[in-house]
Amino acid sequence: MDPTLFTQLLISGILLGGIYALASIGLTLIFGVMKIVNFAHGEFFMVAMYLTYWVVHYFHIDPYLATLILVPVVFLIGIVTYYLFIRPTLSSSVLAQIFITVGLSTIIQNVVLLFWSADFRSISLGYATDSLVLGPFPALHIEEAMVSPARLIAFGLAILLSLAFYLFLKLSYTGKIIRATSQDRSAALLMGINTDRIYRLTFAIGIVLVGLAGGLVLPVYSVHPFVGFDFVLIMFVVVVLGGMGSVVGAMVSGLIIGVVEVFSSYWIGQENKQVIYFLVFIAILVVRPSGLFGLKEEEELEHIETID
Amino acid sequence: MLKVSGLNVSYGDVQVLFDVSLEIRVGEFISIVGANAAGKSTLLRAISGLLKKTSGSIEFQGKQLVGRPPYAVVEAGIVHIPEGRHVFPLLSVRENLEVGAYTRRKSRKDLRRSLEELYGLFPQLYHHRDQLAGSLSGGEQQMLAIARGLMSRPTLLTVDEPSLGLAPMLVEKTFQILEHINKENVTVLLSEQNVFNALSMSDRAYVIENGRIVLTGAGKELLTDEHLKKAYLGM
Amino acid sequence: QVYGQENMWRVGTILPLTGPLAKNGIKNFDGVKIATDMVNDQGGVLGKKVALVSADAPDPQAAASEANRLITNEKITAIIGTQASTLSMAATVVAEKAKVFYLENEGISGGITSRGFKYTFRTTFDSDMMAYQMIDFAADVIAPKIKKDAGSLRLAIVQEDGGFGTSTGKGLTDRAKARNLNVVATEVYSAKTVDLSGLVMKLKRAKPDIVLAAQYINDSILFHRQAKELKLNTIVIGTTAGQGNPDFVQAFGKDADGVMAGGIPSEISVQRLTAQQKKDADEFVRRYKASHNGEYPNPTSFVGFAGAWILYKFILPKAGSLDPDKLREAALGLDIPRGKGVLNWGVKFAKPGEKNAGQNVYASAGLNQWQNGELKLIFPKEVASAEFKLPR
Amino acid sequence: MTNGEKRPMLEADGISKWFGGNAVLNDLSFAIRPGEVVGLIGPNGAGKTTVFNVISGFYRTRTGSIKFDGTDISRLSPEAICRLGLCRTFQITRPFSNISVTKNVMIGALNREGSVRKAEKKAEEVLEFVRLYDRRNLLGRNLTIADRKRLEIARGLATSPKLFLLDEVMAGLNPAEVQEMIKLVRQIAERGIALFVIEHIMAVIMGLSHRIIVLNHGEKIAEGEPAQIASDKEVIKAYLGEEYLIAQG
Amino acid sequence: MKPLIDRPGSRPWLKVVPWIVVLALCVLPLIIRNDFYLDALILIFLWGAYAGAWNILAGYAGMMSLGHSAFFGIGAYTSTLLLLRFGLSPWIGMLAGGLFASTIGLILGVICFRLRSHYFALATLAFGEVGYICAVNFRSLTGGSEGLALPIRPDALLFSFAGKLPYVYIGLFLFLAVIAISYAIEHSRLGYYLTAFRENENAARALGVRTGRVRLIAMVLSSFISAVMGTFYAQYVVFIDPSSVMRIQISVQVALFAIVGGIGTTLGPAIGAMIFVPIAMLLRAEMGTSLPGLHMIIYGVILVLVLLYMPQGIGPKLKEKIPFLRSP
Ligand SMILES: Nc1ncnc2c1ncn2[C@@H]1O[C@H](COP(=O)(O)OP(=O)(O)OP(=O)(O)O)[C@@H](O)[C@H]1O
Ligand SMILES: Nc1ncnc2c1ncn2[C@@H]1O[C@H](COP(=O)(O)OP(=O)(O)OP(=O)(O)O)[C@@H](O)[C@H]1O
Ligand SMILES: [Mg+2]
Ligand SMILES: [Mg+2]
Repeated sequence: MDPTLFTQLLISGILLGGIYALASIGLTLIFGVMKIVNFAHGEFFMVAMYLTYWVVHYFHIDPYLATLILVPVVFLIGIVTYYLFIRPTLSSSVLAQIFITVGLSTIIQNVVLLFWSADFRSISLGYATDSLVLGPFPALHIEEAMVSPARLIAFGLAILLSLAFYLFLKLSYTGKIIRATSQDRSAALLMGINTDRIYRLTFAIGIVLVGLAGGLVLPVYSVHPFVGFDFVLIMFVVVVLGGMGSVVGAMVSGLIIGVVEVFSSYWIGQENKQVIYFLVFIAILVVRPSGLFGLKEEEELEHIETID
Repeated sequence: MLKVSGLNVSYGDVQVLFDVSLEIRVGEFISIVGANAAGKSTLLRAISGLLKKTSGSIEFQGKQLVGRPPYAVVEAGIVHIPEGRHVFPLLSVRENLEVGAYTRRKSRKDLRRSLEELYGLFPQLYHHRDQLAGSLSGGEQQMLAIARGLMSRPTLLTVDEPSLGLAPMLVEKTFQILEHINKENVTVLLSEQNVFNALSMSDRAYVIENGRIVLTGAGKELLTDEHLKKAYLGM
Repeated sequence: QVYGQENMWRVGTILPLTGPLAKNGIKNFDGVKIATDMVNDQGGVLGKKVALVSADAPDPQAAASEANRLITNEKITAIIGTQASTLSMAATVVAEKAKVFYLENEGISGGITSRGFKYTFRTTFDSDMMAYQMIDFAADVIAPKIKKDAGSLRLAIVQEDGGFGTSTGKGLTDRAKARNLNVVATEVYSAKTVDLSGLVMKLKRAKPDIVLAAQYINDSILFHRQAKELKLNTIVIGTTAGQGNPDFVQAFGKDADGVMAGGIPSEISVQRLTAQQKKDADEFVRRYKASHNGEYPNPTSFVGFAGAWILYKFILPKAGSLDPDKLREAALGLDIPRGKGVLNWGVKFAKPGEKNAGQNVYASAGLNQWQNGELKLIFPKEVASAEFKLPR
Repeated sequence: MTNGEKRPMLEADGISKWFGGNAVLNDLSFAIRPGEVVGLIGPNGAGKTTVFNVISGFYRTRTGSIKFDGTDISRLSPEAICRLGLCRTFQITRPFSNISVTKNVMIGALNREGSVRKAEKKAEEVLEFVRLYDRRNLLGRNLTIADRKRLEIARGLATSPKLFLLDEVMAGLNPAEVQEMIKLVRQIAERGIALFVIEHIMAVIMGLSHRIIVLNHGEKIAEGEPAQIASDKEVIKAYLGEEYLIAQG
Repeated sequence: MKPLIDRPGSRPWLKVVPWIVVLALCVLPLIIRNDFYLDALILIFLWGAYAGAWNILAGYAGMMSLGHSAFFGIGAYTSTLLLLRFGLSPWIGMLAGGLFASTIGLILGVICFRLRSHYFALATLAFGEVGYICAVNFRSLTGGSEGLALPIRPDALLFSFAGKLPYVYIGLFLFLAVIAISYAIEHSRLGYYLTAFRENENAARALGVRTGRVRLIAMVLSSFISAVMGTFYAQYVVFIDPSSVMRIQISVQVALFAIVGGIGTTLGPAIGAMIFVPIAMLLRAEMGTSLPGLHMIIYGVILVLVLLYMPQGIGPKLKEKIPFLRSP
């Protein structure tokens, strides 16, 4: 394959993967700690895009700045959602939980439709969307390669956030508490941990993370009430592939999915690319249900629980 | 120190504890014995705040505990070691212990000191400190569960069937440790099926039957009680 | 939901007002509503005002169900719809079975009028008409401007894989083949995708002079963004469903200039209209702007308006009643020359037995181009309001 | 079947099991004869439950063979092994939580019975036998530990096993309840069902077993009659502890 | 709190109640005679039966599929294509579609043999999407997104009727048939085995239940019936396209009906469809166009409330609240 083309596809794939990873970190956290499959996750992504859009629209500030300003608002949304919809279902069956989030997603989509109409809104941000041209690199036979700053920013933040989160969960005391709660809720209660607070915190952080993702991709995508749905399936693929609860897994599998998607859309055809990654997804699930980066020990220990 | 009076507990519509009252003084070693399903675990769980449908009064050092969430109970100084160990399987032994010190998380130094103390008490745990708790043997997990409970320096430790499923050697060991802890001024409330061992160690014991306290007395005395011999010791 | 009282002409509408198609469904409905208000303000039809009984049809099953409800419960005998072809396909079947007059005003799939239905009429052009014009424009107008002859022109076709893209893409391909044009790439993708970089790179490699794109709004914005990111510089003819939408210019501002959109004529070209028609057209634009923050009407609102207008101004007065058979006869009897109807169109429906029975054969697509942030009608020549400008 | 009396019904020959890099069972061999009650003891983590998991088909042995009634079962699935007449209970009881006790047992009984109705009858018989009949309408999850253990036994019995593996069915019972359970186990043995029993309560295992196998670190460290085992130095060191010796006097 | 006791009841006179209900259902369409309400009935039967099929797998076997639209779509496309290409009667096409779907279901079941709970749900979700994409992309076969229009030539042999009544009765038949099948399963060896598998797979295996086989049987049955309902849909609406028979939303909706009605019970899915199909239709009709999205918001809120307050479903809740209904 022609090195220029190859490089470009690789760059595009990695940058796309960065966006996927960024969008999925929050989901994997909620998934991993609370064992809740949040089908409304895409809608929070959408709401964050809207909020950023409106702030940019009315106050004419930079979208990246707007995204940061919005963190407390999104956090609050997370808390409110937790109290209204998540906390009452913590002890319900998996099914009831899933379908409450399905209902929630219907509600959010249509409330947004009602208030903000079905128009497709986007911002144009010169500096972030004019590509940087790298090259040529004659030694590598690469003529030129384009990098979109907006995507680069999203990618960089994805890496930063997932690393920071990994370290937070691994090393910090709160991280340990979160992990402990995710493994055995009643034991955590007995250690004097206010698990309700941990769940609330986890859920809200998850929503903030997806909110950040929504704001950061606004220069790249347009927002409409149903945009969440375009992303949510990919988020699930990324999360399961990476291993539920593994932020680093989400990062790496986001990149894998991004690269696979771009290359397969070039070679096999844009219309079939989803088939490819869904099949890859099913295959990996079947071969390794704990995901690529789910702890191997985790798989084995789970086994102990199911067979003495 | 702990005063339970008129405690009623239900699961759903089914009442399990009826008007239970008991009293524990500082430094005592108390056992609760009774048949299966008598309500021993329920009593301990009610004290630790895990159960919702609870009425009556549980007073601990003058504070009313009924209706308070489990974490408040732990903060008050009561730690419950549940039946079935419940260690955090994917945390290392050390991390398990650190989480155990949650109520005293503010002071790093304190935490390290408790950790060292407990490693001294449980050398095996020190040996396995970086291993995932889920991969420990049953006995070791039981040790860990007890050690983890002690990390928050409780004034009252309630223990539910610590000897369940342990090999004879470990059963001995577990009881020795409980005795040792008690000597270090931790009040112990123990629920055990291993009635003989439990009673011979206890200062006092309560016998619970069908959710009611039917008998109480000094541990050694109860060992010779005819009814008890028949019902629980199978003699 | 009923707007109006007893003793009115009760006309049904079926449009997607929720779900992913809501954007255009709502805009189309806005057009229909304005037409209704205008006709009522002018004294109604034959002295009786028009009442709209509207229904929401987010998906085909809902479309069929709602058609059913309108016909059975609301006793509706004339329905205007449906914006999307697949919804139309399901709703028209119900109407046909019940012998109810059905006026399609935006669904462009050929399938709608190829089933030999007796009560289904389409006021707008079909996908072939639109696609043919896009190809013809490329070959006949653009090629000379870029100093190429039609034979050496390199065309690429990009289509989303929904009903809209598929039928339009088919038309584009057929026409290119018929005219012996050189199609260097045909790319199909899902409108729900969030990445088109592979597709853009493929196009870039194919080095087309002109890209013909059958896309919706969201994906057209994505496509142009990624084309810009990856520096694919080419002339693009999209459609009014995508590139011609106001949201498109919102996203790109000045960068939209030069992009073309085939399909619904973006302006009502007034030269050939009678004074009354001019007044009506201006009135429509005025009312639309008044209710939409001063925006110029969205193309899809145009066709919504046009469909309703044809019913109110031409068919209903002639039929004198909402009896489906009378409406049908009135419709079949119409022959309004091109340029004298609405939207520069004439009205003449293909007769039963003819190919595409019920299709308005005088409808025609137009080609629009963004110029200085406005969508100008540049083709066909007779109705154009601006000259084609070669994009930089 | 005079000949069959002596021929072992279960023969494990050189079985081993690894998890990751650790051998949990290492080249273990033993046999059980029809009608026999064999005890299996050893420290926590010695591999006792793993032995059951291997025999009953939940784990595959890496090496060696397991023969049951002459057929090699080392590659068979748990369900196939159960159908051959080898059934096990679980150390951590696994009742079917949301259905009644009777239905729990019926699922075992359906294995042998032609119809649901017959299975129900059999289930009731078995429930009476294990003295759970008066709880037959409770949901599985509402049973107490002791009753769950009985339910485990009842379900297993309903499959009409020839060899029954009991994994710590007395753990968590008080001495009086243990006595009752022992009675039940004896009755099962009297029905001619061979038993392979894991238990930590020495009095129980000594009283019940004809023969005891002692496991440590996945290896057999002793095998023999109860009295022999109780005085075996190595067993005392690895399992019973010095105190036991003192307690025994 | 679920009832503590699962008691096989004994009130013989209650046995007639189901038959009275069936009779009422048979007579009802003759009284209604309004196409809109008949349409509603047909959709209730359609969704009720389809949800029943889903319930066989998800409710009894505990394998929550979120890709059931694929089977529905396979049924719709198979019979339609056989009709359009070879003039084969959809009555036969219905069986063919069922067989095809159950083959695919079997294969899927074998592939996903290790997956449980969330993982199975997500794998089937992906599978459903693959089905959708295939239907869109195999344009030469399926007509892609433009869909396939079925001829409307009333002919009983071709499963095509002028009025709604025949569809009502066919729907009713299928609806009752699925309930009967569910009832039969529940009271058969298969039902016990499925329950055992759902409750605890290893315990079931230890008791000799061939869980692998049992699970596949549920998969096959469930996909077969789903496909049959797909054919019914195609014949009734006479237009199919990937978005109307293969969409993810269909999988979600069918699961939803079963769950709000009461998953794992004989009548739950039917109850769910009986309550929620009319609610959705009424909301859309009454406030579909007053404010865009309002009816969906209300629908969503109702759904969430039901799940918050009756997580085990409406059916079981009714049973609990109305003593009369207990133990049929
Ligand atoms: N979560 C629960 N839901 C409903 N009932 C319960 C629950 N936990 C316990 N019970 C019931 O409460 C009663 C007392 O149980 P408890 O566990 O307190 O007994 P116990 O004395 O600890 O017995 P054991 O020796 O078996 O541990 C029993 O009848 C039991 O079935
Ligand atoms: N699935 C598994 N994965 C990894 N290790 C395992 C697994 N199952 C068992 N083990 C390990 O194998 C060893 C033997 O376990 P096993 O359950 O057989 O012990 P046991 O003799 O039954 O102990 P106990 O008396 O405590 O029940 C233990 O160290 C255990 O941690
Ligand atoms: Mg207990
Ligand atoms: Mg064991």
